[in-house]
Amino acid sequence: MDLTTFLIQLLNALQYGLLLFLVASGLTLIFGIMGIINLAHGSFYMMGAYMAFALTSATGNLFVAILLGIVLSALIGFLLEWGLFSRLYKRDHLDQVLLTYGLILMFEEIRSMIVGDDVHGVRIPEMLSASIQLSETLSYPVYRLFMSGVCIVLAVLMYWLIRHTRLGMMIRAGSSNREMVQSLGINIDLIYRLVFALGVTLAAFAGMLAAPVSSVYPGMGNQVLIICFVVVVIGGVGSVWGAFVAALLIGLADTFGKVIIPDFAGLTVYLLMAAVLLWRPEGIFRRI
Amino acid sequence: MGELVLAARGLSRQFGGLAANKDVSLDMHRGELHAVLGPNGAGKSTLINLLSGDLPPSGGQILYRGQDISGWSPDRRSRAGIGRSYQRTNIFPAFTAFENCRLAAQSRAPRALHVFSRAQNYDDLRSAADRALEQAGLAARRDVVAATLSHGEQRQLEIAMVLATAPSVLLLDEPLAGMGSEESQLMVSLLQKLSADHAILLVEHDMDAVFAVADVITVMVTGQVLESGPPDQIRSSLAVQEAYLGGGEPDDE
Amino acid sequence: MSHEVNRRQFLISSAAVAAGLALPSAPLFAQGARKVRVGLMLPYTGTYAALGNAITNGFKLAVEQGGGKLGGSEVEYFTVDDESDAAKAPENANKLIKRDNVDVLVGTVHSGVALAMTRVAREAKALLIVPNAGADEITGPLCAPNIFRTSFSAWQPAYAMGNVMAERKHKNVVTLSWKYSFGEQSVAGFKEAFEKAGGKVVKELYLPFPNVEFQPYLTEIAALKPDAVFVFFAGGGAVKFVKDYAAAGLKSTIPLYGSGFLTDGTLEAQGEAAEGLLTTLHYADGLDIPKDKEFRAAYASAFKMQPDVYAVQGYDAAQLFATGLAAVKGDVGKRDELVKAMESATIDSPRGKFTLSKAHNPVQDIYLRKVEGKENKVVSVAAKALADPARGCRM
Amino acid sequence: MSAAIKTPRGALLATLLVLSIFPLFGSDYYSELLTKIMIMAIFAMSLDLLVGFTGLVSFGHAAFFGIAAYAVVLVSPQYDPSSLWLVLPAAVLAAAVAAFVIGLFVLRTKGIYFIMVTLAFAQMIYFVFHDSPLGGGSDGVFINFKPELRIGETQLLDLGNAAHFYYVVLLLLVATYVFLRILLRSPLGHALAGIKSNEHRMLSLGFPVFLYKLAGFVIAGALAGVAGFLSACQFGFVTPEILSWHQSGNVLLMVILGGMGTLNGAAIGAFAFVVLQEVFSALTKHWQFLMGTVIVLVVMLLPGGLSSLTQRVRRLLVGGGSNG
Repeated sequence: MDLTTFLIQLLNALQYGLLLFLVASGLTLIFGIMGIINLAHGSFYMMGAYMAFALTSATGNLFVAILLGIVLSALIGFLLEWGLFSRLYKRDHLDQVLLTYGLILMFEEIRSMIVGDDVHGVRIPEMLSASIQLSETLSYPVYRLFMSGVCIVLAVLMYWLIRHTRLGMMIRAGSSNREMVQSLGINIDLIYRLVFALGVTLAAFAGMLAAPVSSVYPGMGNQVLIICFVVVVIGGVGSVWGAFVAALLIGLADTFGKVIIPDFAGLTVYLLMAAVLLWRPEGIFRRI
Repeated sequence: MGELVLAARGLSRQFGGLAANKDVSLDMHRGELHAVLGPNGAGKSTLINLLSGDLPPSGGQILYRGQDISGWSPDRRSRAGIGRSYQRTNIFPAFTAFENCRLAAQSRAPRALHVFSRAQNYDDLRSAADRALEQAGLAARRDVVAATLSHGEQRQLEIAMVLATAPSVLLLDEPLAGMGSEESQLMVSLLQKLSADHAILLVEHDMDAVFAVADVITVMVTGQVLESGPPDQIRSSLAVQEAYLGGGEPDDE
Repeated sequence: MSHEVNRRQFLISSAAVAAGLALPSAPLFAQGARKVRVGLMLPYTGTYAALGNAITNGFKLAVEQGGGKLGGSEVEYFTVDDESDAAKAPENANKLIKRDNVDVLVGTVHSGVALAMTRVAREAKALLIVPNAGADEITGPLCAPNIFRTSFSAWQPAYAMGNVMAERKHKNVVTLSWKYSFGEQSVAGFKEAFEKAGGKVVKELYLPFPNVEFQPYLTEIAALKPDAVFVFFAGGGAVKFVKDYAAAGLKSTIPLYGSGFLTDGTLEAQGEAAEGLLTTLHYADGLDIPKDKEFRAAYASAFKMQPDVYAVQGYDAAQLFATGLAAVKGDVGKRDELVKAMESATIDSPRGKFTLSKAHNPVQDIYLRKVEGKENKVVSVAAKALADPARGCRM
Repeated sequence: MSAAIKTPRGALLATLLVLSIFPLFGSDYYSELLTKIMIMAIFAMSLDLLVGFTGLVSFGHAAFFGIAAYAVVLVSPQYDPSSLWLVLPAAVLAAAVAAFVIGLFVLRTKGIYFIMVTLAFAQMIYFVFHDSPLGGGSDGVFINFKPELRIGETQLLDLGNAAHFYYVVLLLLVATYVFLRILLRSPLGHALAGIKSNEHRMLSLGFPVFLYKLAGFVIAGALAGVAGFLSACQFGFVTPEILSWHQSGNVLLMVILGGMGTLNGAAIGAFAFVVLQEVFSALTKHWQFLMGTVIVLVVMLLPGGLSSLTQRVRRLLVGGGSNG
């Protein structure tokens, strides 16, 4: 592998890792703060992608579609928390896992009933459709760089939100002790509702952002779900920073795994996971 | 004085930047009841947790019969003979009082591989459990589900479970908390009886009880040992009076 | 409706299970002349749901055109959603064979599921018509008198493409596909023809199925700088690959060729990224075949959408079975005669007339197609009456 | 101890009776369906040992089921039937060893994290079989000849024979049930119950909790292996999908659906789950929507699972006099 190729592969790894972080960040937030393992996270990603498709077709503009989609998915998250999850906090984790398991099946079929089972594409907006020449044969689409940029901006925003805002403080407090926060007169129910809506929105947003590149197709949510779980497991419980590091590590392992040991390409990510867990059973970072 | 069983040497434990225990040393002898006094936040519970292995120390040593056990896990310490009770009742709520103690006794004779025999059929465990219940004054409540016992009875069960493991060292974290006066009385006399052939560490707020039963008292303030000695010495210590006894009533918790 | 009967019968039978009762294995609702029982085991949920529906539509269109009859017999349908889940395949196939006592089993899309169905059908001696799955084994080592296929083998379009690319003076080629048997068989078929014609496969790249993170492979292809690239992908993966390939700027420098379904049912999603791509398959748009025009018109009016290759395969599955049924006048008990009629049939397919090989795979023309707008326009016949070598078939 | 679960002897015996005479009267298809249900019941009971009795919510139990199934494939010769004496122990041992190794990793975590790590590890095993040529990759692999039981020259049992197979499964189901019942009354069983109730206290009482949990994990894995072995034998076909996370989710669902920590509930759950699938998939193309709805409803409205339903109904009929 010459240096140019190596650098391009590094870029590929980073780009994949950043997108992975964006998808997984919502999962790790909900997981860390509310203690819910949200198996339906992939479904929200799928939902976002389909929203991007349907709303772009309707409005003709991806950015408008994304804005509408954000509002819609936040609303969906809010309603789900209010209607279902908020009634389960006193129960075992298991019940929440199963609830989200049931939701996966429902969402997938609702998708089939509303949009059908065809594969669809979403157009890249005109202003981002150019490419940058990297080597004599290979160029890099601007939209992919744009995606990475958005992921970085969101990572910074989330870091700021959790570290430096009042909401972030409450979120951090809520994640450690629900009763204590409640006794301080903070409306923990509202915080949970917001966090859940935020998690759903992040997943859906990732789906919308990726839709022009990945296209939309049935079952796409299941594919991202498991890899997101690996991100969270490696990164550590509910740690956004951990998810960031883990996603980049996975991006590297996956990309270079495919190039260097193609016969075991599917396994490299899991070998990485096993190695991390051997070293730290609870992931690299344990808290937000 | 009996043999030195358990000793702390320069034990410390930090939480973040906060020193919960700092350079704590104390000795526990067989046949001696060693009480630890101190205001809330003095680090008494941390000390017990360090000794029992629930918390790993940040520094210092714990010697059990001359052997450094600072790195041992709680279960290993327990099997070696260091039993502890908890400040907050820590039992198996769905089991009967008897089963709580029978299970505790089973820990001495791990029969994990005896998959095909009934747990209830081991006479040695049954008698150990019954003996412990008897000692703690719970024999009459033997077959009551623990969750439905009164608070005081649950405290008694807490002690009975430790006794069922036949320990040589007892680390008791406020065993009298929440007990009625009659139950307290019973517990105090039990402690006196036990202290004959055990090494006991007692963290307790009930001053009267402490001065009545303790052979040695250690007073802790802000994670450090202020003074240690027989009850009379402590009672007359100016330092203790200033820092603690004189400074008004100690906190309840 | 037939579906209704299926359901009623099922509910009764499940009640029987609950009560621990015996269930007569003869059909409960047979009245008058015996209906032919057709078991459709296809994906109706999941990634391949659209394909399952197209095949079902194609099959039913053929029946409708026969006045609600197939080869002169009334038809009763039994459907099972195979979910493209191979783990459930033997059980689902058994459901149709043993529970519903179907006379013919039609399915399916996913090769892994189809292989399992083939095993079950061989064991149970049930008549099976495969309307899509292209795994070579089905009409290779697993061939049997009761196993038929109306689609293609992985080998066929890939082999044809090997010749096409050699003719187009490509010398060094890189291949890329998912790492599963269908992909590997496609690459093997391609390689066989291409290297026989003097070309060289420089590198065979595989990525785990159904992974769609293609970027590292595109980078590697760009570094290898072959004359051309040959790939096999389908469905959502095909869409993403074609778009990624174009976005990486490779399309203009290293021509991309594909076998099979790279551009089928996916053109709307692929957009201009697919424009001009060359692929080989046994069906194409713009065929100058009267049967095709008639079929397309009928399909469009019946289902309010355009047919695709999957619909054609379903349609032909019905036609093939109809030939057999007509020969035995609906008496499916005469299995030998039925099979004989089927294997010697000439199917008047929208793709052009085809016959069956000894291993029961279509001997058919493979078309070279070029993407123009939303169509895979036929360019030429890449291979005339191409027969699968049926390696390993002892029949 | 929570031995307050009263085993309805009569109901158990009646079920056993029905199961043992069913093939004499039922059609082939329903006998096979019942065989499958019994296999899933073994699988669900093995998980119940972890979830219901030890408090370990494993979301990766299908891994052991699948590993045993693949062991059958790898041990079976290509052109001859294998010996039951060899294959069954090999499959169970493979599952147990895998459970031991994975247990060393996952049992170091607790609670919600345990759920995730088991899921991730099972997925890792899934990819081992999915992406390596070991077991036919993503296409799966077939067993040409099913195992048989021979003594000398006489063939006693042929698992390729549906009737033989049915009774082997029934026998193993009963054996698993009895074994688990005995286990739960043993010192180990009591220790596991203690761990479920209060793991921290078990530790301070001197139980090497990790080892006990590992023992439970390995036993549950081995029993899942029994189910996996049977599953491989039933259809003679093994694909990576049998150890996918959906399978882990489904078996967890069976345990919950039936009511966990009762053993009988796991079996009831397996039955209900398979029958629901049968009924729904015959009703509509969008049957998974119905399945999802049922799951959501059970979770929201029926926390104790189906077996709590009988108690609820009874309480309703009796008039709330007893307090469960």
